[in-house]
Amino acid sequence: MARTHRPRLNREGCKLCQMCRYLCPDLAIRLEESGGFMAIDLRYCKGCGVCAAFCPEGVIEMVREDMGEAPPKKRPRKAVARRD
Amino acid sequence: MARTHRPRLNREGCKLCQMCRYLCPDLAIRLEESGGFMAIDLRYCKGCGVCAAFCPEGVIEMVREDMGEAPPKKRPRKAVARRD
Amino acid sequence: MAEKVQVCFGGLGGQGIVLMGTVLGAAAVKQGFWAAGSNSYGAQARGSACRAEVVVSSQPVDFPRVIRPDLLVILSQEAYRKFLPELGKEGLVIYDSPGVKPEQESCVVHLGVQGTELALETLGSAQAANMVFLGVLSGLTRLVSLDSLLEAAREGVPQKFQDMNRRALEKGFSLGSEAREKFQKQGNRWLERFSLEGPVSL
Amino acid sequence: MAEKVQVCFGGLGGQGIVLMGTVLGAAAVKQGFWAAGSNSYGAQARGSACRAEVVVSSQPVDFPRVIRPDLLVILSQEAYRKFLPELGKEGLVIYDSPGVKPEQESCVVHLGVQGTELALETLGSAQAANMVFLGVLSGLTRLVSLDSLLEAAREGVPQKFQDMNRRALEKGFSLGSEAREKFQKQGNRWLERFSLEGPVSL
Amino acid sequence: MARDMDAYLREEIQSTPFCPGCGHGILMGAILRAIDGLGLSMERMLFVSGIGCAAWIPSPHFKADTLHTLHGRAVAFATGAKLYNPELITVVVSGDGDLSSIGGNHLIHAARRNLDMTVICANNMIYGMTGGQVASTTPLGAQSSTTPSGNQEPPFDLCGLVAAAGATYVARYGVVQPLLLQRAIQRGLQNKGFSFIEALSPCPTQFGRRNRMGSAGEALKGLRDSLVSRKEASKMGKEALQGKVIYGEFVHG
Amino acid sequence: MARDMDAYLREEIQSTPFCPGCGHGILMGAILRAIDGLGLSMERMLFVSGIGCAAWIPSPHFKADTLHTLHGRAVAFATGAKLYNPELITVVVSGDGDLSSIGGNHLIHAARRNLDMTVICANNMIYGMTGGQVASTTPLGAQSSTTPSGNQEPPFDLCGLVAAAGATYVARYGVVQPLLLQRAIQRGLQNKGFSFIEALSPCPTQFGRRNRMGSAGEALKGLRDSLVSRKEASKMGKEALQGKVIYGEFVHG
Amino acid sequence: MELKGAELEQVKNLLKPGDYYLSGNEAAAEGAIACGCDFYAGYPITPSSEIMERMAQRLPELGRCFVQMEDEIGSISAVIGASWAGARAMTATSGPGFSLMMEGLGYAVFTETPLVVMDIQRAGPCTGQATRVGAGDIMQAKWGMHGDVQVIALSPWSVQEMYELGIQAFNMAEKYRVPVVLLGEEAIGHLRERIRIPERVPIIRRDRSKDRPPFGTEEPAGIPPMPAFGEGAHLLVTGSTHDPWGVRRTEDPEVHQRLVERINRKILARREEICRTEEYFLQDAEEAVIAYGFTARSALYAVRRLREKGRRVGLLRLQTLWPFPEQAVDTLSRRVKRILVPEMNLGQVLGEVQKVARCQVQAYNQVNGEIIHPEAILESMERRG
Amino acid sequence: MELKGAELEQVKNLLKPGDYYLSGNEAAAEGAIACGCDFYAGYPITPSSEIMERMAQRLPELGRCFVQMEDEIGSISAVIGASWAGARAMTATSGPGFSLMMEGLGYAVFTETPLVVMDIQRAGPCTGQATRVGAGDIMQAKWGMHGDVQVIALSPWSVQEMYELGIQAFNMAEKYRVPVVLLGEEAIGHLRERIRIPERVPIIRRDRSKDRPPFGTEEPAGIPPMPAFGEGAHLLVTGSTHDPWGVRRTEDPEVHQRLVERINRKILARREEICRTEEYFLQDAEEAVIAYGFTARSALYAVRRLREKGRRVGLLRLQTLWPFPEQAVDTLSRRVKRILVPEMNLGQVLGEVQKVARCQVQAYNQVNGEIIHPEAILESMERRG
Ligand SMILES: Cc1ncc(C[n+]2csc(CCOP(=O)(O)OP(=O)(O)O)c2C)c(N)n1
Ligand SMILES: Cc1ncc(C[n+]2csc(CCOP(=O)(O)OP(=O)(O)O)c2C)c(N)n1
Ligand code: SF4
Ligand code: SF4
Ligand code: SF4
Ligand code: SF4
Ligand code: SF4
Ligand code: SF4
Ligand SMILES: [Mg+2]
Ligand SMILES: [Mg+2]
Repeated sequence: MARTHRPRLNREGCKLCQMCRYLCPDLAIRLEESGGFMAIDLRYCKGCGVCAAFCPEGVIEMVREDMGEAPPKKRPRKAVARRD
Repeated sequence: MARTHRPRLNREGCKLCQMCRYLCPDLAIRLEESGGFMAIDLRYCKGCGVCAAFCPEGVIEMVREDMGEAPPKKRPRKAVARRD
Repeated sequence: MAEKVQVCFGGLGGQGIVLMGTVLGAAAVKQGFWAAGSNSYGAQARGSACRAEVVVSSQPVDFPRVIRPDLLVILSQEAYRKFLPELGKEGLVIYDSPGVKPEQESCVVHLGVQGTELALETLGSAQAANMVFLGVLSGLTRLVSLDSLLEAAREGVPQKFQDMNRRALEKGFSLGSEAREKFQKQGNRWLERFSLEGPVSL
Repeated sequence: MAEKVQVCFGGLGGQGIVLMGTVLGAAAVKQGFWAAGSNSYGAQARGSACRAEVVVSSQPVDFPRVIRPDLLVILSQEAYRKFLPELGKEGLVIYDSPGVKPEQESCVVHLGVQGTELALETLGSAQAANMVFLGVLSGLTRLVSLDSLLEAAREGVPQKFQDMNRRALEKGFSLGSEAREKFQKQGNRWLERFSLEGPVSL
Repeated sequence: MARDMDAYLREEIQSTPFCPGCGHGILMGAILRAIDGLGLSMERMLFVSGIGCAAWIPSPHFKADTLHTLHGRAVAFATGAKLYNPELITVVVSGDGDLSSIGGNHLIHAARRNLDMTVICANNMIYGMTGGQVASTTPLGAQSSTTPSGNQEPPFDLCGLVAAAGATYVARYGVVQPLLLQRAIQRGLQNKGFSFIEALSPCPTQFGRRNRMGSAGEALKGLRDSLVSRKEASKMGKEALQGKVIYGEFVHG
Repeated sequence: MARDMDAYLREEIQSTPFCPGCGHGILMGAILRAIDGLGLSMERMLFVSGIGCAAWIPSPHFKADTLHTLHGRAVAFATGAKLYNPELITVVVSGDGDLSSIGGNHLIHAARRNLDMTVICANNMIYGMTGGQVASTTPLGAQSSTTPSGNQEPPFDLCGLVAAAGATYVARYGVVQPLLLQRAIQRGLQNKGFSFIEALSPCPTQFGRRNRMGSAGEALKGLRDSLVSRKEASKMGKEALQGKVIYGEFVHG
Repeated sequence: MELKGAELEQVKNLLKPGDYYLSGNEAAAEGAIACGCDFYAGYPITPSSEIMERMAQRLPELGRCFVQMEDEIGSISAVIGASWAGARAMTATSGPGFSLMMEGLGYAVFTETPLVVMDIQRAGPCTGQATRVGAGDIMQAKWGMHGDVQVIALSPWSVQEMYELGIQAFNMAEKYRVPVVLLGEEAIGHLRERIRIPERVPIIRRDRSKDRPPFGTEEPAGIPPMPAFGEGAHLLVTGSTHDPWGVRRTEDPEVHQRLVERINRKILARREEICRTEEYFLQDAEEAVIAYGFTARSALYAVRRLREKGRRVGLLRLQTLWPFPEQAVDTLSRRVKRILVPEMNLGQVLGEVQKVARCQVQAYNQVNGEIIHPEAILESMERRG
Repeated sequence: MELKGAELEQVKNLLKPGDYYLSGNEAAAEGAIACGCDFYAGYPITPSSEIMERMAQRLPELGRCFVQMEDEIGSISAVIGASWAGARAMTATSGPGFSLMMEGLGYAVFTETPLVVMDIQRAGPCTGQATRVGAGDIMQAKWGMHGDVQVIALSPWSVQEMYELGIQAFNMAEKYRVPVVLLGEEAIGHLRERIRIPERVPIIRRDRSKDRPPFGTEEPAGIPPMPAFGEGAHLLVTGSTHDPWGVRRTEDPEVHQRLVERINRKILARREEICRTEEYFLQDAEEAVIAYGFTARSALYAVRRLREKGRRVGLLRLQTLWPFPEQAVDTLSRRVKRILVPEMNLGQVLGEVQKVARCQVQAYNQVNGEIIHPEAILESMERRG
């Protein structure tokens, strides 16, 4: 299934606890040290919603992918087959 | 190695504790219920000396096989090879 | 009337592409046709390209894979790009609109259906889009009947989805039928290519 | 002088039959001969028949098994019965007396040696009988020298057995030598069959 | 922008093959953070895995030597590599099925030998890769594609088993306890001997779906709510422990 | 005259292939006496064994169905037979190497399933049949044909391992405790579930000889003197337990 | 297969007769069930898992026995144990699991244990491409075990045949007391087709007599009877060399020679009875294709097209791969000028054809995880025509 | 084997040069040690255990690595792991253990892992007669794995050759990045003979370059370099289909085809370089024996006796069994009228000879746990003469 939702992080309420970072299964969230904020790289995000579910401050929201808007250019995905 | 010693059980001192029977690795010792004595069937005995070593009364003695005397007729031994 | 119709379904893993193939094949068998189907394997749960194909025939199927599809049902742009070149010159494409943007409408007949939106809006789940498209296929081509599709779609599916599937198939069927009428009014007889002679009895 | 002598050792598992073969072969190699040996396998620890064979040759050994033994060294009655028929007409049997009772002394030359008793009595262990017999073999036939036997018997054997083995070999050698003299006095030249030409150098 | 922990990842491999929300991805991050935390050089590390979704955690993602072996054999392959070159910091990362079902024998024997390696078991209580068949870790009663009426066989207590076999560091945490999990991995790496870390790592696709666990986030929350510490557990009755999973360090230095 | 327990033995097989004084012969008697004690019918019994000297205890001696399988696979063969015909009283008799080295995985999984079978492990702490190689039960420091400088690997505590895997009856006795051993086998047979009995069964030929244990009788006496009960052991310090073996029932109903 | 003798029965099918749209794997499972399979032990592996999953559903429903084992070695072991307990037992797997089963399979041959292994082949070697197709285990099925053994191996080319050979595999296993390997391919296992489920299926049951020895016969190619555990037969089953009653005889040359020869001869002497092939357009053919499995579907399609173009070409389709149908190949090779052997491997059946063929033999090999397209065969024939 | 190139070295022997009286198994172990074997993982099994026992003694003495694993699957796995860590690694086993190694061996072929397996054959099938001789694993060595693979298999006929092929096995494994199987036989493994230990032995070491991809080459039959773990190469080793750098590519047909073809071609293209045979009395021969292993000793003896009787018979002795020395057999079969293939199995090399031979081919098969006596070959030749 293509990604149907994406996380939107509201930097306002973020306490930088990093829970979202630790629990993101795709290493898509970093602590941007320079700016002191959490950054989500949507090229890696699969839209699983785990970050949103676990943010203690509730500042991550899953929003529907706008079907029209072009998705962020993905880096090439390796072709991999299940079921070895 | 062919059997070099055989057990000799002195019925006199035997207390019928049956330890020899339980420990004989070749099931060569029985309690002869009729007569109330321990009987060693030398056809099965391999002369290991375990019965003698463990008899609490010390009434089993290992004696050298008389090289001359014909050994008790053995039942046919199955040919078996080690080392599967 | 054709002896054999070759159908390909294309989309993304998770869109129910494989199920479309299975239901179409099973429906065909219920009507006494022969059918053979294969699909790409193992990618179901992820977002990569997924394909299912079915050969429906009024006789036993000799070679069970699609050699050149007569009919494409396309639910993603990637699938469109990948599978369109395979289609025969006189082929037909049914695609999900507006998700899929047709590119070479000129060469083959295209029918855009807002299946996903329709499923989401009237049935409450994008998951039902596949059944909408099967309904469209049936309404438009009459390759298999709505009844056999309904029956096939019921099997092995949990109760709670059965009703949704039925409605999706019916909805699709009526959309397909409308289109069929339109085409027929235009005097188009090529639709007959997609319906089969009666099954041979063995 | 022979080019090749084929020796078989027979007895029961536990009598050290296999070791006799190994020591004879190793001794032969030390003297520059070629040797090849095999033995029955896996029965060592139990009372069943055991056999070892060695081919000693002044040239590389083509076929490494004994085809017809020239010389038997027999430590049990069962082995006697089993292996005697294989022996060549002009063969020689060295056997353990009185444990083994020869049966067809007529056809081949028999030499009875009270090896086990001797080992038990003068060396304190029946285990040394095998070395006594190797000594006899050497003293009688001169197939290999006492020195090379002594050297071969030392290798890979724990210190505590080395001394016993040496004494057993020496004892046997002198017994064998006595017998050799006796035979030679009788004008018997067939003993030469059991000593080899010098090794070919390659 | 970039991925988190990018320095430890191969540039040419940009996406994991895991389903959205797969616990294995979370574990992947915890492993890398543990290495980072200890300041270990990836040049000295060898990652060995078997076959399964979990076996894809290190291979091909980690920028180190990775050995993707046969189903069940990761620990035995690792044994050879480690014994030959003791300098290699040897980490096995694989699934519950791989390590404890087909691979159970190598696991207990390596634990017995107390070989200096760290085995991280990504336990999703199912065979994820092959389509959700029952595993030797599947809870009683759970649905799987080979237990249509619910699993009838008791699961292993993996930590108990490996401890009984001889391991010298044994711990269990859920991926929802990322910092505890990371610490356990670090302690395992530091232990000179056989370390076993069981990471409870939900599979939303094959286990969650069948067992009505809801979305990935819900499944992870379910896991979080089922966890009780050794200490808490020691105070709870058998009844109360029903459906709970005990976390903590079971064997340590 | 006749052999002891003759009614349970095949007439056509008159001699065991064991070396004089082999513990496996003693165990053989204990098993038959346990069956006799419970009054079980041999017609309903199935004996399964692997490969090794110990695997020859039931096959071909016992007058019942005997299945002499592959090295390490006895428990898995038994699993199939038992599941198909639950009427069969299924007893696995095999060696330490067979059951816990190559066969370790089947052993722990059958224990996990708590299948109704009794596994009797004749533990001589060595590979007897193949010539005295080290086993996963060989004590630290012991001599074997593959540890010329003494065994460096810690041995399994088999009872602990199998208990951790899920067995519901677990006991260990030496063959020098014939009546306790017989009782344990009887309790194992009566337990409706997976029972594991470890019988310490010295091998004078391959273990005893190499480790200067003296004659068979002396080796058995050595074993007797090393045994301490669970109760005694609980009162002893680590030091005092050095070289001792704990006997008793570790898991029971 | 000739289904005669007292052991043959017709039993009512458990699935409602009629037409179904099933996958090959589902059909194979149904065939097994129809033929009385009452024990399944297995371990999941793509692309065979659907067999197991269907069994997990269906067998308990029917009151029969299903178990998922800890690995493939455990699976084949449990299957053998169950078979001796009286079961009609099977397992299914693919290459890596099949490799692990070699020791157990050899045990089954040597102890003459009836059982069925379905090996749904994928693209090897090794883990290779797990979801894709190959036919690389043909030689392994016969030669993967140490020592000299015989098995029967069947190659289905349709979903209908997955069903029918699923039945036949059991019947042959029971009749000849031998493991039967169904050498499926991913492309057939995952193919869905219309299949017809018959009213009744033939069942051959093993001879369970206790009066004759279970491991030996007078005739050098005989098949002894096989009682089950628990029937008072005091069975002695062993994978060591054994006499007709099962007593280990590990030092007797004659016993070994006789046993090894018999387990080989009992199959080879029945080669003609066992082997099944099909001929298409061969009457007047000057050249032929020999093919099996999915490739035979492609080949038949290609042959039809070539016939349309006037080429006198035909197809010999092998349904039995082991014992190899030497007779049919030999006969064909005397009639045609050349034979093409297309295979999804680097030439396995090819070698067997070469051993017997008296004409030119050519190969078309493809190992890319895909089926051989009819076009490729067509082209190959035309190029070399 | 041609030992050329930069990788070749002569190293001083670790055993004092001179003549020894060793068993074949001891000699094989010494050969391995002389050739730098520095890792042994194994599991005991008759009749191979003496190899392991000697290794257990000798390797630690030399500061090298020895481990007894929990089973044969563990052994082959550890050997592969060690090889990638840079070891010259080996294991030894016999039939049942060899069967268990099939999956691992396939992994080694597919990942191009150099290693040596010594399979000292005993009388199979199954547990068979464990202490007795057979040669029933010949076909298994090549075909026991699923999918299409190549290995090199060598057949020693003397204790001296157990030593020499023990050396060569390692050199070939390293040179071609392939598992090499030494197909010994109990009768050679347990035979004691005089052997000569040379001053120096040739050693070929693998190419450890990091600049080229470790799993692919431009040439279709190329052998890529193989760095070791811990050298900073960031190796990606996998038994799934992979590209030249080791990245899994499990859905790409071309990558699979290219890889599978290369691992086969790299051996087959070097068939002539790898294969070694010996000819005895073949110049003017009208009939020939083709034999290997111990049987070749018997055959040579028989041939000499027949020559004495004036028969124009010769012997082709195969030292390499896989890849099969087709060329030598083909050439011979054009020169003689008939070929006899005596084997301690039911005809394994026979089939390979049949595939290529252009003359009459006859078999002499014995599977009784004993060596084939020269007399038997003599008789067979005379009977059919
Ligand atoms: C010998 C063998 N048997 C079976 C398989 C099929 N197989 C691949 S992965 C897998 C299970 C993986 O389960 P687990 O280790 O728990 O990993 P997960 O996918 O759940 O993370 C199986 C059975 C195989 N590749 N090889
Ligand atoms: C697959 C396989 N590997 C190895 C062997 C060789 N083998 C036979 S018995 C045995 C060990 C037996 O040890 P154990 O089970 O402890 O029995 P014991 O002889 O000590 O009673 C081994 C390794 C074999 N037969 N099969
Ligand atoms: S939605 Fe999932 S993948 Fe995306 S950033 Fe959040 S946790 Fe990561
Ligand atoms: S979990 Fe929420 S509060 Fe914590 S860092 Fe992430 S966004 Fe901020
Ligand atoms: S000596 Fe040994 S075998 Fe003989 S009776 Fe005594 S215990 Fe039994
Ligand atoms: S052990 Fe001694 S006292 Fe006891 S029964 Fe035997 S002989 Fe008698
Ligand atoms: S199937 Fe399960 S374990 Fe595998 S990637 Fe998907 S969620 Fe993760
Ligand atoms: S070798 Fe050991 S275990 Fe085997 S029979 Fe002899 S004493 Fe018993
Ligand atoms: Mg899992
Ligand atoms: Mg043991």
